[in-house]
Amino acid sequence: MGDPTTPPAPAAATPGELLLRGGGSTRRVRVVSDTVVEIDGRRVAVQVSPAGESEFVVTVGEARHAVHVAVDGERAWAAAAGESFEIEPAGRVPAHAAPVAGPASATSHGPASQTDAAGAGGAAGTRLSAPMPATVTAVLVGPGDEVSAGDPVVRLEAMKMELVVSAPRAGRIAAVHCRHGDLVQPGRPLVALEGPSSREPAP
Amino acid sequence: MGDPTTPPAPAAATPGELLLRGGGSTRRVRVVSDTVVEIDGRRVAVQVSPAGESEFVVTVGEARHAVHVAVDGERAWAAAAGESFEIEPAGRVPAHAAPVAGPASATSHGPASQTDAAGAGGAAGTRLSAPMPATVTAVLVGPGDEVSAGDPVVRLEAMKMELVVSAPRAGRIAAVHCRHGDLVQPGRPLVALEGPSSREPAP
Amino acid sequence: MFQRLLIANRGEIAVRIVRTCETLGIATVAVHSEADRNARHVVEADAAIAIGEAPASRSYLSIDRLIDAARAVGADAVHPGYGFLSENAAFAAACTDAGLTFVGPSAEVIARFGSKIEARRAAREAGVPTVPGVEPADQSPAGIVAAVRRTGVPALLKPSAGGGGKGMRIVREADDDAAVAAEAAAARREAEAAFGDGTLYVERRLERPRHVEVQVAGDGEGRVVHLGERDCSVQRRHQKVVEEAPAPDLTESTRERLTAAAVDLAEAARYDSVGTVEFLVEGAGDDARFYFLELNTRLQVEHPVTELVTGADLVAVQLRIAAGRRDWAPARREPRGHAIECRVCAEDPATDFRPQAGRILACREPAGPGVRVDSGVGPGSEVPVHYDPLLAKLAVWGETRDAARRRALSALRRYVVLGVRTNLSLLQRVLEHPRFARGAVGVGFVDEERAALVASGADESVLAAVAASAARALRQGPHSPPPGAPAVAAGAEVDPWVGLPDWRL
Amino acid sequence: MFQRLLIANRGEIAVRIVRTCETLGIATVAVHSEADRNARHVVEADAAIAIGEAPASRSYLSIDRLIDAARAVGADAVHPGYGFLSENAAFAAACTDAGLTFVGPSAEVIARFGSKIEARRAAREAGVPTVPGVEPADQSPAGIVAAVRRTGVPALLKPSAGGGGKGMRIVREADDDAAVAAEAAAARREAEAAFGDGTLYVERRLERPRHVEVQVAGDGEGRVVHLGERDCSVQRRHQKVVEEAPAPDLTESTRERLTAAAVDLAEAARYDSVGTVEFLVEGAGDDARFYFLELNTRLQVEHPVTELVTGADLVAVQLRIAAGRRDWAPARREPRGHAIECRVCAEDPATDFRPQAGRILACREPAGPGVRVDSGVGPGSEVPVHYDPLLAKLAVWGETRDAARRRALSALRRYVVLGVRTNLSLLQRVLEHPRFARGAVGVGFVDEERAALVASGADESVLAAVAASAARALRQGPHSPPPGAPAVAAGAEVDPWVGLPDWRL
Repeated sequence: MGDPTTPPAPAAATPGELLLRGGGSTRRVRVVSDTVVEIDGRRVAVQVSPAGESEFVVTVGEARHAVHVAVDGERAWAAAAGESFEIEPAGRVPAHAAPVAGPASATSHGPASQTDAAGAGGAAGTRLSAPMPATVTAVLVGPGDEVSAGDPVVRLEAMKMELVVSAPRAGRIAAVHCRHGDLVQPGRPLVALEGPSSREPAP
Repeated sequence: MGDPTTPPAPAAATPGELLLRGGGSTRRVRVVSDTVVEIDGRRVAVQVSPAGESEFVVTVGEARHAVHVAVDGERAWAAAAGESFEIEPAGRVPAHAAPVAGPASATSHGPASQTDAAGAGGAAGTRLSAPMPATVTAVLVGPGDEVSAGDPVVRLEAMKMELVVSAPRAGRIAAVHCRHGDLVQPGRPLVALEGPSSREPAP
Repeated sequence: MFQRLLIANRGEIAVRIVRTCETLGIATVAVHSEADRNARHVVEADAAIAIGEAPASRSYLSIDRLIDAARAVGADAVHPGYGFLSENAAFAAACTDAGLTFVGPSAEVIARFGSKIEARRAAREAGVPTVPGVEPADQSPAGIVAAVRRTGVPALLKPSAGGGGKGMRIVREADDDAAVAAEAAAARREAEAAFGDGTLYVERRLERPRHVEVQVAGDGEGRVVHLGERDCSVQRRHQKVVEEAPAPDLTESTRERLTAAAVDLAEAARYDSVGTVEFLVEGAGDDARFYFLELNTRLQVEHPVTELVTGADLVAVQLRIAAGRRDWAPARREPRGHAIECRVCAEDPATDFRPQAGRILACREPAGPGVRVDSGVGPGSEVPVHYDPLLAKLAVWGETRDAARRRALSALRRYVVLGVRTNLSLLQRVLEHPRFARGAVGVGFVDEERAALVASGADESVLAAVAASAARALRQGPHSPPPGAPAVAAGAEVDPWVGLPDWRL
Repeated sequence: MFQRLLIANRGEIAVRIVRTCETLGIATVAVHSEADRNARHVVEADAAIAIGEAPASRSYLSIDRLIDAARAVGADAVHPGYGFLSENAAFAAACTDAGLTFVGPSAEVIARFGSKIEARRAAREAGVPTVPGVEPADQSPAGIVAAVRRTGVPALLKPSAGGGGKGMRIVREADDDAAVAAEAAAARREAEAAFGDGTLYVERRLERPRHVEVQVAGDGEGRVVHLGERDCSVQRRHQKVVEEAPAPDLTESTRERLTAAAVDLAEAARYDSVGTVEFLVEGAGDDARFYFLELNTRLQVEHPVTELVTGADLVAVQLRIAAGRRDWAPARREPRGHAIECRVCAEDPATDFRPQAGRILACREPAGPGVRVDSGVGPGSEVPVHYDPLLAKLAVWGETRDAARRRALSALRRYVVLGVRTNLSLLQRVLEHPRFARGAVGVGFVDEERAALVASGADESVLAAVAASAARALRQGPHSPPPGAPAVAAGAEVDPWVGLPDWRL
């Protein structure tokens, strides 16, 4: 588990802990009971009343918020005070919720790469996967190619926009998992990168 | 089962038969398959495509309708072409869906009585029940009172409007089930009427 | 301007008042009965306070509880909305006594125009013609019967304290004393239930008049402006159901006489808020006659049509006047284009517009160019049995009356409310009706055309589509799988692209 | 007028065109790709026809398939919307050849203004100033590099065939040939993908200009009117995100010079539809300078703000001109009040506005006074990966700019889209930003203030409320029981009325 961009896995999934992703950051909130939640170690009293379909009115101290919630499997989406959040139980960090890695791209559209440690066995490699549903418009590397950090490896098009998936570090292309024209879904592996890592591999 | 205002019970609930209530009338439609329905003995080809949440686009010959559906237990509500319908399997005629009985009221707000055959045992009586959620503002009869068809028996108030429940036929008040101030729900019995019926009682 | 406004009302008007306060930076506090704990207006306001049990007499009509609530939340002003206590002088006075600004006219003005006798006297003094009528000093059945004889039939029995058509009864036979007394008793009960005052007023009923009203606003210092007129002739149970601005088929000279009469009356009264002068109009052309009906000292349900054609925000105007602001008058008042409002009510036109209660299972409100919906409900809302059945108002704007009419029809056709019966279909029949499409109709229109208006517009293909969809939804249970999920597509059109387009009507 | 209109587009603009057709009595036919089989515009139109696979090149950009579809359904006219083939002269010509009326200018006018060179020439001939720039005859990387050197940096590389900011790239270093060539290659690929034509135009980039455009309409016989201007300076990725009308902080004399220049150009071109003349404005006061940018020969995304202040229905104007009606000109054109539009997009501002795809689980669009939503989605809609991420447009009207701004904020706060990330929060940060609140901002505004605009507005109390609600909803599963159901109330406020009001903040 040596990829520098993968956040450390939580020690153990605490029941009642939720990750709230919104506005570019992810916060961890522990729901202690129906009327208490804990944020950054501070306990906050809440009062939740249902109101309409999938809607709640929540009183938190002096503030009062209308919250809309939609449940999608084990995840939920919610909106309150004009802000939206994706919510999931802590301890479950899917590929597409991990922070985006890699050096800033030189183009105006920023980095598009998405990396995670490859395989359940913890092989000392990095898998670059699709950050969103997209079409592969160019595969710029082949198996065995050496790449430097920042080198473009795959070009994607999504919603008329070009996204460049770049190598997050130097290494060698172990495998290419996509080809020109593929429609790829989020998390779908595009290429596997192996070779020297900038950090010690995990035991 | 001799109440003249109760529609004859269907011989047997035909699977796939639905009652559609809307615009003051109730129609019976048989859903033969996913692509065929039968109205008044005539078969009509339909093509149903889902579109959005609880919404369908249905093609019927040259016409095409967006249909919104909401399911509520064994009943459903649906809207299409600006019209709304309450839908339930045929063979199940709940009290509040039966046609309204009784002579037209002399007041401007029309008849408010709601009758159905009393009890599961088929006693030769008629139960007058609340047509909608309402507050009882006056009970105008007592047990043993003789009433004529059209006589007011209970006065209700709902949404600031006065509703008069009248006797659908002549008879004797067998029992009074409500009192002044009661908040009554639809179908809740108000009074039971017994005595000579204008039709032969059911065997 | 105010810091915190208590909204002493519920439903769509409470939500609508919240909207204006959001743009003015005024915090809002909703009040709610037990039946409205989860209601839309409670969710939309910045804060909410419970004020009592479901019956309005123990919540929305309780002056004491409302004043207590306003004090408890630290409100500096109270907006009464329409209905409930909005035209109750005692409530306005109680607010003032409690140090709260009542957003409406002074208690004196409310009291004067709340009395039909006083209102008619004021109109006559201002030179505005009135309909023959009387509030009998003897309010016994015999007194009402005698008054009907004096006024002549057809006559209207109306709550003296009321407005909005509630509790109104028509008497056509002056000689049937028992029938007149029965109607009077019923009218009195409804008046008491709705306004807490059973006093009746007896008025000569004009035959086939139009209901035209003028929106006025004044600052109590004699400055009065009008914002044009509205036609509200489409009524059921003496209550408006479709309204429009400007009034169709009024000649310019009649419009000028009418608005001038309204301004004269408001000026004479030193009217000090937003209000509406209602008239009945008989005849057409430049010699149309009009009669003062009443001056409603509150926001009107149908105020959005005036807002759509003038651009004024009438709630903002009310708040500015109440706050003593000099800049209260809307910048523009001349109408542009045409607006039509349809009241969407939980009622069943097929059973004489009987109000409906229940839970709204699904609710899709139309939107888009020229379409405004002021709604007090949403998916999952409960419609309680205790209050007015108005759910929402659809108000549309168009460059011409016919453009507005067609736009309203298009919006009504896609307006979905499931779970309670509504008048949505009837509203479409009204707007499609040739008499309405042609122009002005009289107040008897709905009664005269009832059969056509109550009819369903659904043909066999609609029934077939509804049955097929409902069968599928019932089989799937309360919640459909996502569209496009493979299981659902079975039997539906899944033709791949095969060169020639797949033509779906 | 037309009998049946094929709408050669998708999303909110296809729905919006349906709305106008409903008021004009024109039957509409939607087209759809495989990805859009259940899309909103397919549901809203009177009929729908499949035209191909998900990639736009094989459906919405396929002239042959669209013409085949129009013939198959018996359409007599085709509306192209914006984007896709709306500014493609070959499509307009193909419609005409097939006997269909193309709702837009003639192919000749489209071709002339579709060429940046021709458009600039036309502007110069009409006496309208232009920004220095060139379409290099040599379109090779070397040719583009040379053109950048000639024009000077900063320079913009733009698709000659395009519009709407798609495929635009900034070059700041004229000396880094490789970097310029790389940008040119990327711009060319995007241009080809979006417009089917990779030709690039190189233009000098003005520093901190405002984007102001004038809405014009003409009948091809030399009669041209303008409907005022719009300010569209709030842009991200060179695409507009917030627009308003009128443009703030323009002096009356600058506004007159600007609109006169637009009318001059359209008159000289014998312009024959609705169109928009875009300018960059530098400086303030009466001596502000403006430069012609382009003439968009189609309906603009942001046309609703013009509709809100003038009352005109621009789609109706397009249809009337296309149908050869003499009465095409809107009755009123002078602006009243102020309008602001916010584009609601499926994109993630936190990751450089990356477009998002997925299923919309819940969707609540705001409504009420002064609020208009033009939407292409609803609950359950799929947002495909293949097309523009615009979901809907919120357009609000207010008596003043600040009233409109506050109303837009209030509407955005209650706008709920769950299931895909959107820019709703960013739009609120834009409208709240002191620079935007003060008045006109330049086109660099979003980039300059990005950190503040991308920040979440959620404090700890919002996080706590969201976590508590989500926990409850996750426990209950995908569908909550009805509100007020006894099981739900456990732990929530259930205080009975006990004399003193139950104060809930």
